[in-house]
Amino acid sequence: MIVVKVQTDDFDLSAEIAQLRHSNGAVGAVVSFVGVVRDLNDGAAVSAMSLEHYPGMTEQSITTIVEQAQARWSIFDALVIHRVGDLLPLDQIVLVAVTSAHRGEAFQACEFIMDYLKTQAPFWKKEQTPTGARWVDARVTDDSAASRWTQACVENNSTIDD
Amino acid sequence: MIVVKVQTDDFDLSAEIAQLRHSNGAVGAVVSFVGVVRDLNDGAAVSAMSLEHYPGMTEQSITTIVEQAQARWSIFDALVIHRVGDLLPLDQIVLVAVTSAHRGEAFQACEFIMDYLKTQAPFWKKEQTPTGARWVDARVTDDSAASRWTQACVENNSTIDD
Amino acid sequence: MELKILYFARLREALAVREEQVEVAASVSTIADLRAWLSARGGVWAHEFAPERQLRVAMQQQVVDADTCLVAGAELAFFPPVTGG
Amino acid sequence: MELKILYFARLREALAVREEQVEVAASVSTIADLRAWLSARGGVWAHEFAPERQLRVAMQQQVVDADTCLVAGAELAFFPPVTGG
Repeated sequence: MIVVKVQTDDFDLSAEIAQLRHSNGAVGAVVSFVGVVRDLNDGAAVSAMSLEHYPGMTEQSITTIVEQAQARWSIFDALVIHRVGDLLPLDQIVLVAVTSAHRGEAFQACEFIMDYLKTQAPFWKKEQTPTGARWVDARVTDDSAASRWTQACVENNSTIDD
Repeated sequence: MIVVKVQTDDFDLSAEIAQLRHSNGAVGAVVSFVGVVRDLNDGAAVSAMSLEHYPGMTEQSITTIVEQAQARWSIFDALVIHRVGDLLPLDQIVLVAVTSAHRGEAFQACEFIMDYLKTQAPFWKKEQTPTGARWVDARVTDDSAASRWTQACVENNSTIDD
Repeated sequence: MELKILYFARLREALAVREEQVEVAASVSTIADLRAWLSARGGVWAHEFAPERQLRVAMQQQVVDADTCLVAGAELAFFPPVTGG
Repeated sequence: MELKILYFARLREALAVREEQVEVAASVSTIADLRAWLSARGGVWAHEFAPERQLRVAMQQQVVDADTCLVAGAELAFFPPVTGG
């Protein structure tokens, strides 16, 4: 089972993990990641944060990546909760939880999903700092974005009927 | 900070993780592993389980491995709770939670600590199955245990004053 | 060809546009063409869509490359590199 | 040399001993020697400490190898491969 939620409300880790544990007696391992608002980022104190996303694409793209994880590793269920809206330092931002019979698969799938969330899922953070609000910069290493705009036209597989 | 607890009582994941999150505003990532009693193991239905350990050695050996994880990765705090005594299917057995600024370090340290717990920490599981009670077999792949008993004497570093 | 375009985060703020419906000529056939077309509006548009600016583009809610062909009626979205998680 | 020996899990049950104090001769100087000494008790001891049985040993609560020298007064522990986590 795949559950993806984008919500402003906080989540309760115990309740979410208990539900995953109780859904399947074969679950031996639950690996979870919780992302947290830090009070300091790139050298500036952060007093608040707001998160924006692309409704529709977010849920669809996360579901797709979780399906990829399920095809790649022997995992049972995956739960992704990503908060949007206004958050404060120490608040929970995101939960990714994966269940499996044995731990290795769940560890790998959970980290795989998080890597996707960090680099591909359409969320954007804006921080409040003493010098004003600022959009958080992506940790991009030498992205060749500019060069990608200079190539020839290739037929795309997707259509508007997808 | 390192916290290691061996206890019969269950634990509350939300409360434990909240404490880790709130202890340090620099925490951006919390990776946690929860081990769960499965209702089926090695082909037999499991109706109950009991866990035995080696008091003293357990806590000391887990603390040592967490210190190794702290030396190896940039992590903040680590919490290990391992239950002993009688457990039922779907019950939580163990929690390993690690905090860090960024996710990669916490994922690696958490899995490292779990690998140690599984292969080195002195815990033993006994299962109740329809055909009676049985000690769980370790997943040992071609352990060369027998051959290790045939070597010459080497002075050990530890003394009884350790 | 008619297209719906969404803008997010820093880009939405800089352009002061969240969403628009546009009609482009047949010569605008790829994502790169559309980017150039938007940049040609000048001012803040020229700045934000300059080739050196890192932007991601989605068509029908899937990330696409610069050389992807535009599909009539599609929902396009331009946004900065993502920072979730 | 006097030693305290603990047994855990399947081994504790098979031997029906949880803990004992033993006095071994000077010729018993390594972990391997102690294992052979215990095996020489015969019966279930010979069975459980047979060379092909997988056992772990700790001295002063640290896992040690067969060739480790025994330390007088130490706490030894014999146990099957661990199955926690």
